[in-house]
Amino acid sequence: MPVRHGLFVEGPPPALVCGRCGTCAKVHFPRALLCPYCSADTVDEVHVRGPGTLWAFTAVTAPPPGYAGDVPYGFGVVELPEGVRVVARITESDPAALSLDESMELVVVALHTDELGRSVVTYAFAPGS
Amino acid sequence: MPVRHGLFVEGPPPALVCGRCGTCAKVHFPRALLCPYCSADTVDEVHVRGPGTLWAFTAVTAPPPGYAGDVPYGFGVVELPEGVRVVARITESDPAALSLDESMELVVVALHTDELGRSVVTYAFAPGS
Amino acid sequence: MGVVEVAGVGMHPFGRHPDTSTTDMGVVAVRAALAEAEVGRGGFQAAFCGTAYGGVACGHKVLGALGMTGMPIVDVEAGCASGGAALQLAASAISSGQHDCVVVFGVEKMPRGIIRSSFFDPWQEEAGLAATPGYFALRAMRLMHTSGVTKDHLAAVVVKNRRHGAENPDAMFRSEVTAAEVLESRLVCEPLHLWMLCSPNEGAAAVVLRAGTGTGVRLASAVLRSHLPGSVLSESTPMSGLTDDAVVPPTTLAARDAFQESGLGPEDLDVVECQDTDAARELLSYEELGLCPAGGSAELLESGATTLGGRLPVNPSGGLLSKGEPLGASALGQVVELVRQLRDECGSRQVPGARTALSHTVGRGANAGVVVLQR
Amino acid sequence: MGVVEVAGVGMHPFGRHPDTSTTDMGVVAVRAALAEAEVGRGGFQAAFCGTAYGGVACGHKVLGALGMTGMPIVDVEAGCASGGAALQLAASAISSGQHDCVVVFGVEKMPRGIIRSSFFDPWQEEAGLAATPGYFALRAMRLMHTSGVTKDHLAAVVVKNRRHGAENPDAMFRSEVTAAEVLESRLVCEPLHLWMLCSPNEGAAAVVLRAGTGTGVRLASAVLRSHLPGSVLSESTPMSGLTDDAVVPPTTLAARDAFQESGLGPEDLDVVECQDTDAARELLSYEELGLCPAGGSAELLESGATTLGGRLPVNPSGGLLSKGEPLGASALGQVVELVRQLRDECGSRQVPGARTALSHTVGRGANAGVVVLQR
Ligand SMILES: [Zn+2]
Ligand SMILES: [Zn+2]
Repeated sequence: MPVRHGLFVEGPPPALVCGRCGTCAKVHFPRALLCPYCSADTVDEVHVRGPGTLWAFTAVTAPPPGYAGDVPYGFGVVELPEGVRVVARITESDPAALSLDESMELVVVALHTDELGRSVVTYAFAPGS
Repeated sequence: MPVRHGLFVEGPPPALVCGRCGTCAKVHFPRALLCPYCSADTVDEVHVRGPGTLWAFTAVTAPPPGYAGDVPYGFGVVELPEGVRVVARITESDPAALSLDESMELVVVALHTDELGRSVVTYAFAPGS
Repeated sequence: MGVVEVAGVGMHPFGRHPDTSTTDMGVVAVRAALAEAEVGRGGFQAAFCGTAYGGVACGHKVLGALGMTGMPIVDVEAGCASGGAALQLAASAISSGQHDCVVVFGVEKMPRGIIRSSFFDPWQEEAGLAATPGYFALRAMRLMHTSGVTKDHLAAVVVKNRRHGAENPDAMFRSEVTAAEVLESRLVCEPLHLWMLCSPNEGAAAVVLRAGTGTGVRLASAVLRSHLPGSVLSESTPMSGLTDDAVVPPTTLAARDAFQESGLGPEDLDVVECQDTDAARELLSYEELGLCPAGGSAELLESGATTLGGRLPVNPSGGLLSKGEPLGASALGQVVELVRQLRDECGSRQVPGARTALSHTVGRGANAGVVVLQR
Repeated sequence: MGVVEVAGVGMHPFGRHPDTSTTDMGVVAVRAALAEAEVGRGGFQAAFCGTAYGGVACGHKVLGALGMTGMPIVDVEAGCASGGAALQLAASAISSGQHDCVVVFGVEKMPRGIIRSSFFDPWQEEAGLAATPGYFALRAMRLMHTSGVTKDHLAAVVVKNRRHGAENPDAMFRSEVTAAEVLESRLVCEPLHLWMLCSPNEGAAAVVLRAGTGTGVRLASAVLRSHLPGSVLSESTPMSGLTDDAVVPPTTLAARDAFQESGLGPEDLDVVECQDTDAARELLSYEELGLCPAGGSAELLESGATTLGGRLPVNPSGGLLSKGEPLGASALGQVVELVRQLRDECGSRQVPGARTALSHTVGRGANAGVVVLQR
C-alpha cells in the first residue's frame, strides 16, 4: 500500500500526482487544493512520469524519527521537465555512485512491512538506463 | 518515598516546607529561591505544621493525567495560620462530609506503589479531631 | 494612535474534524477572512497565529498552503488567551503605523478528554494535583460561597448558552438542554457536572485588521494582562496563595485597561462573549469584568439580562459550552461572533442594534485578554 | 520611530543541564539582564518569551518565579528565529512609544539527538523524508556546486568556530579541534560529518530593551521575514520547488530590510553572529546576508576575514557549533554575545573596537531574523 494515498500512481509506469495551476501554470507536488505560488484555486491534477535529472543527493545513514526502513538510503532532489524539483528517496545509497545531472527514472520502492503484514511503498528515483 | 523531595517533612509530626521572605515576610509553598511576591532572594525555610481551616473543597472522580492512585479523592485548599493557603489532597473524598472553615490536620498519605515496590507518599489534610 | 478596523472575519466551525488537518482548518478561516476584506497576496504585511498545540511553524503552514508568505509570521501562545494576544500584537502594529494590514488567526486540534498540559510538574501529576476540573470546581465553590450562586444557577448558565448555541451553525453542540438534564449529567467534581464543562475540540478563526477610517467595525481596544501573585485559585495554578482576597484578577486588570483605552465602560456594552470554560467561570467573569458588582453574578443571571433578548446578552454564540474550546482559536472565535453581531448578520441569535461589544478570555499562565469592538 | 537601546543582557550557559528546569534557566538569564539594566519589579511593561519546546505558559513561569507578573507576557515561536521574533515585537513596542521597557528572553530544553519535530507529516517520517540532516546535506552539496566549497572548507568552519568557542565560558564545547578530527568524525549525510552539525541542547538568554538616548548599545534594527515559495531546499522544507534559482531566500529578505531600516550595509559591519546549524549553513549565510558576493563564501572564509583577528569575525562566540542550539534561546544568545562585543567585555575573544554588529538566525517555517546593533 502507498505511504499516503494521492501522492503517486503505482503504474506501471508510475507517476507523481502533481498539481498544475490553471492561472500561473506552475507545477507543485504533492498536489494541493490551492496553488502555493499564486493562491489560485484553479489547480489541475497532472501525472508526472519523468525521467528527470539529479539536482542534489546524499545518503541518510541513521534512521530519522518515525522511519522504520533500512539505512543507509539515498536522498536527493530530482528536477523534472515540467519545471518542478522534487524531494525523493534515491535507490542508490552510495553518493559516490551518483553524479549531478544524471538521468533518473521514477520507481516505486518498498519501505517496510506494516503491522498488518502489508508492504508499504513510496515513490523514489533510480539512476536511469 | 516522598512524591518530591523538599516538599514536606514526614515527621511525626509532618510539616510543609514553606518559604518565608525576609523582606516582605510573606509565606509561600513550595519553598522557592526567590520570593514570588517581592522578588527578594532572602527566603528562609519555615516548617508549617497546621492545623489549618478548610477554605475550599471538592472531590476528583476521574484520574487526572499522570495520576496512578485511587479515585475519588478529596481535593481542596486549606488556610494556615502563617497567612498561606495551600492546594492539597483532602483525605475525605465525600464533599458532603466536609464543611467550610472546619479544622484540618496535616498528614502524610500513600499515593501508589512505584515500579521498585516503594510506597510513594504526599502531604494531605484530614478533618481535625 | 491610528484607528484599527476589522476588515474581514472567517471561521472553520468548531467541533471534531478527524479528516481535516490543522493547516486545512486555518486555510478555510483565513481565506474567508481575506475574501471578506478583499485582501489578496501582498495585501498584508504581517501575520500572527495563535495556537497552543499546533506545533512548529503552524502559522507558516497555513500561509504556505495559501501561497502567501514572505512577511513576518509569528506563532503566539498565551493559553486560552492566545488569540487575544495575537490580536493585541496585530492591533499595536497597525495603530503605531508600522503596518497597514495584518492577518490574525487561531487554529487548534485539541487532544481528546482532559488536556494533558505541559503546565504541571510531574510530581503534581503524580499527587493528583494536576486535576484541571478540580481547580474549576474549587473556584465554583468559592463563588457559591461569596456570591450566593447555587447549582441551579450553574445549570441555568448551561441552559442559556446551549439555547444560544442551537442557533449558531459554527457551534459543536446545537441542541437545547434542560436544567434537569444538566444536573443529571455525570458529576465530575462537585459542584460541576459534565455538561457544565466545555469540551476541548478543533477549529479555526481568522480576523483581518487594517488601518481604518472608523467606518465599519472598529477595534477600540485589545488588551492582554497576566496575573498578579497571591490568589491561590488564580489560573496561574500556584500551589499556594495568600490569605488575601483583594488580589486583583487578570481579567479585571485587562478590562480596566481596555475600558480606559476605549473610553468606554461596562454600561456602554450591548453584547459580550466571555470565558465559560465552566458554568461558574462565566458568572465569575461577570463580576471580574464589572458587568455587575462583586457578589452580584447570580442576580444578574437571574434577571435574564445576559440571555438573548435581555439587556446585555452574554455568549450569544453559545459560548465555549456550545462551541467547544479549540484553545488557540477560541478567543478569535469570540471576536468573529461579535463582529457579525455588530454587522447585524446573526439572524435568529442577533442582538438587535448592537453597537459596542466586549470579548474576554482567561486561562493558563495566567493570561486574560479583553477586546472591545465598536460599530 | 524612537531609539531602542539594550539596557541589559543575561545568559544561562548553553549545554546539558539535567538538574535545572526550563524555568530555572530562564530565571538566571532574566535576573542577570534585569540586574545589568537596573530594572526591578514594575520597571517593564511587557515581556516576550521565545521557545519552541517550553510548553504552555513558559514565559509566565519564569516571571512568576521572579515575582514579576501582571504585564502582558507572550510566548512566541518562530523556529530557530523565535528569539529574533520576540526581539522584533519588543523593539516595535518601544519604538512606537507603546512601552518604555520590555524584557525579552528565550529558553529551551531540547530533546536529545535528532529533533522529532511536529513539523513533518507522518507519511514524510514513514518514507524517510523527515531527515533533517539530509536536507542540510543537500543544501551543502548545492553550495559545493555553486560556490566552490569543499569538504575542507566545511571542516575549516568548524575549526574556526570551535577555536572561538574555546574562549567562551557560556559555550558547551570549549576545546579546539583539527580539520582532520572533523573529517574523521562519523559521516552523517555526505558531505556532513557529525562535528559539522550543531547539537540541540539547553540554555537561556535574556535582553532588556528600553527607550533610549542612543548612548550605550542601540538596537538599530530587528527584522523577521518568512520565505517566498519556490526554493525546494528552503528551510520551509517543501516536497517540491521550481526550477528557478532566483527565489530570494528569507535571510536575504530580512537582511535587506534590516540594512534599509538601519541605514547601514554589510561594509559597515565589524562582527557577525550567524546561523551555523551546520558548517555549510554558515557559508551560505555569508552569501545570503551579502557579506560576500554570491559564490564567494569559500573565498571569504579562506581569506581569514571571518576568523577572530580578521576583518569581519563571524561567530566569535563559537557559534552554534560550539554553543549548541537551544532553539528558543539561540537567537538571543547571539544578541547577548554581540552586545558584550560592542561593550568590549569579551576578553580573549574580543573583536577590537567593534561598533556595528549583526545577528542572523534562520530555521523551520521558514523564518529568518536579522538584528543590527550599534554602539
Ligand atoms: Zn498559480
Ligand atoms: Zn518577599
